[in-house]
Amino acid sequence: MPIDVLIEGFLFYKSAPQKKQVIIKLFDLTEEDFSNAISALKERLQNGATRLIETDDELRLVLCQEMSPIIDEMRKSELKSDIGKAGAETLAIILYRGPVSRAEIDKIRGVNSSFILRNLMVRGLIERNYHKKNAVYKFSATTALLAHLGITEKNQLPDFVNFNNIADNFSLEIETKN
Amino acid sequence: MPIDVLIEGFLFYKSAPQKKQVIIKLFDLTEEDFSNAISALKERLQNGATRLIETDDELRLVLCQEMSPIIDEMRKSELKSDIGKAGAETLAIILYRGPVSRAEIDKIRGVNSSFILRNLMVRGLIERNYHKKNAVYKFSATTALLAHLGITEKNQLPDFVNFNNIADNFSLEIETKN
Amino acid sequence: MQPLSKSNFSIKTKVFEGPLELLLDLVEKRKLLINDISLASVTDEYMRHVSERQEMSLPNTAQFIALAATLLLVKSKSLLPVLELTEEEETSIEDLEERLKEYQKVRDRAVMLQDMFGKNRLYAPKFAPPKTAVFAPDKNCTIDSIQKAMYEVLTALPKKETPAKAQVRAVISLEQMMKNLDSRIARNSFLRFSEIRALEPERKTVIVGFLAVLELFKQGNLIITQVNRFADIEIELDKGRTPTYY
Repeated sequence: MPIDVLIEGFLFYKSAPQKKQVIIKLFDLTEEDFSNAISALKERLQNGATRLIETDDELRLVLCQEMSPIIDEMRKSELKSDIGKAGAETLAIILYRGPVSRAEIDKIRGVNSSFILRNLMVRGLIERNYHKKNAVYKFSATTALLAHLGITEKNQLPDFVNFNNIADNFSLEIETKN
Repeated sequence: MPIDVLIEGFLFYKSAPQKKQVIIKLFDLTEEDFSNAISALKERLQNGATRLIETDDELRLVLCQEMSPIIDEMRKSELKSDIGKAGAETLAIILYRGPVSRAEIDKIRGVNSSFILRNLMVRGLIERNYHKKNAVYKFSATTALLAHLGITEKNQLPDFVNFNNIADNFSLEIETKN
Repeated sequence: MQPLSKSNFSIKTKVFEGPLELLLDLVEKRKLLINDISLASVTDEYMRHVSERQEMSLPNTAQFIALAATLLLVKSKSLLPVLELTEEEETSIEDLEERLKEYQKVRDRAVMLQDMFGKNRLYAPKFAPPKTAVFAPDKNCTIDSIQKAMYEVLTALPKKETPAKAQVRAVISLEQMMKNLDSRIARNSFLRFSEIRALEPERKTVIVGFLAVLELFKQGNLIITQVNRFADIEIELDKGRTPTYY
């Protein structure tokens, strides 16, 4: 595979700035191969929607300038739009059961929640923290959300014990079934 | 800006599957402009590291297949995924005959599929949509399913065209009977 | 039939999730095409599997039994070509063949999919959480809506399945019927089919009864007389031989 494609793919996958030295080592490149590939990539991307940003020590794939006004507009309307029924359900599970892993949210809802979780994170309603013990990310409500709801702890939520009992029983059942 | 660049930029920004209908509305496109842009985009991306996955109603930007071993290597700690026999059968029906209702899936497999369907939804491989016309829920493949199979469109499945020709008679029979 | 212990069963027999899977396995094991002849030839073995399932109360037994009824129709037709089937029965046989062919195609595709799955993944970009999230609640972010949403989630949880026990008991196995018949004939040494019929309210059980008679006849345990078509069938024990089972 051409080196410029390799680098583009790596940056696309990571969707965050990457150190040049990391890339050079990862793909075992000479300085020359690397800088040729960077030029080729910049050149090729001109026809598309993404551009390569190069700093002294980093590379990053970003959207082209011309898209900025459109994206700004979109971001605004996204934040104004409703989180919807799926969003409300996911938020409820995180409030009542948080910190809770995506796997458990998915099991309770019966569908995959990854994109909804992202949306709730972008809106500052939930946050995720890495739990070393189980090596998973767990989601919980942000303090801003709790303040907005007017509670300080999750057990102040209505039907807190009852709802959690039902969910616990279900998790147990699923566990034994699998 | 060319429509294919606009769509690419939108998908890159969203970094998640997007409904075709949403894109058409957002950029105020005719069906024809849209499908031309999709073809142009697929064509242009061939030289780079990304590909466009297209399901019946969604689009998503992903990495090309050639990058797969490299990313596999980077994520090697993660478990290899398996779908099991029942899962594979259910996916086969949904991929080759979808969108299909649960009743149709049950009839073809000869067993109740609700447990396995829930499982596949939790994994994000299939999704359930309400079809107003027949007043039933139907299951269809997600971009994640195609991505896991290493294909960008359903018709890249082995024997895809052939299967559907024969299956048509069968589906008629089910419908007249129910 | 040999009594099978549980451990024996799991070693010797594949565990089949559904009836079509079992039926297809039986047909393919004999390298046969799917048609009425092959279906008739695997009926006995199919019935044996089903009665084992019943004894072990495995899941989906009701579905296995439902299909057994159609298979028994296929078998009776092959044993007794003059047997007239209703239009509904004919359709159910054709339907079974169609379904089995369709299932075969699906199963073959499934094997391919299982092989492809996860091998050459097209990776989506990793998710990078926003560094600076704006706080943007909507109308769903109130205690009331949250409580309501949680309530809806919990009421939509799948319910525990209760297997349909009654349906499972409804159809008696061929083997059981043969035993019953044999002891009744041994007691009376003469029986009319109409008598068997009168004792069995279920249509499916009548079919099983009829097949049991044919099966015992084939094994040479019975003498059967039918004076003319549609007349009652007279069944006598063949005293010349000792009854034997397979």
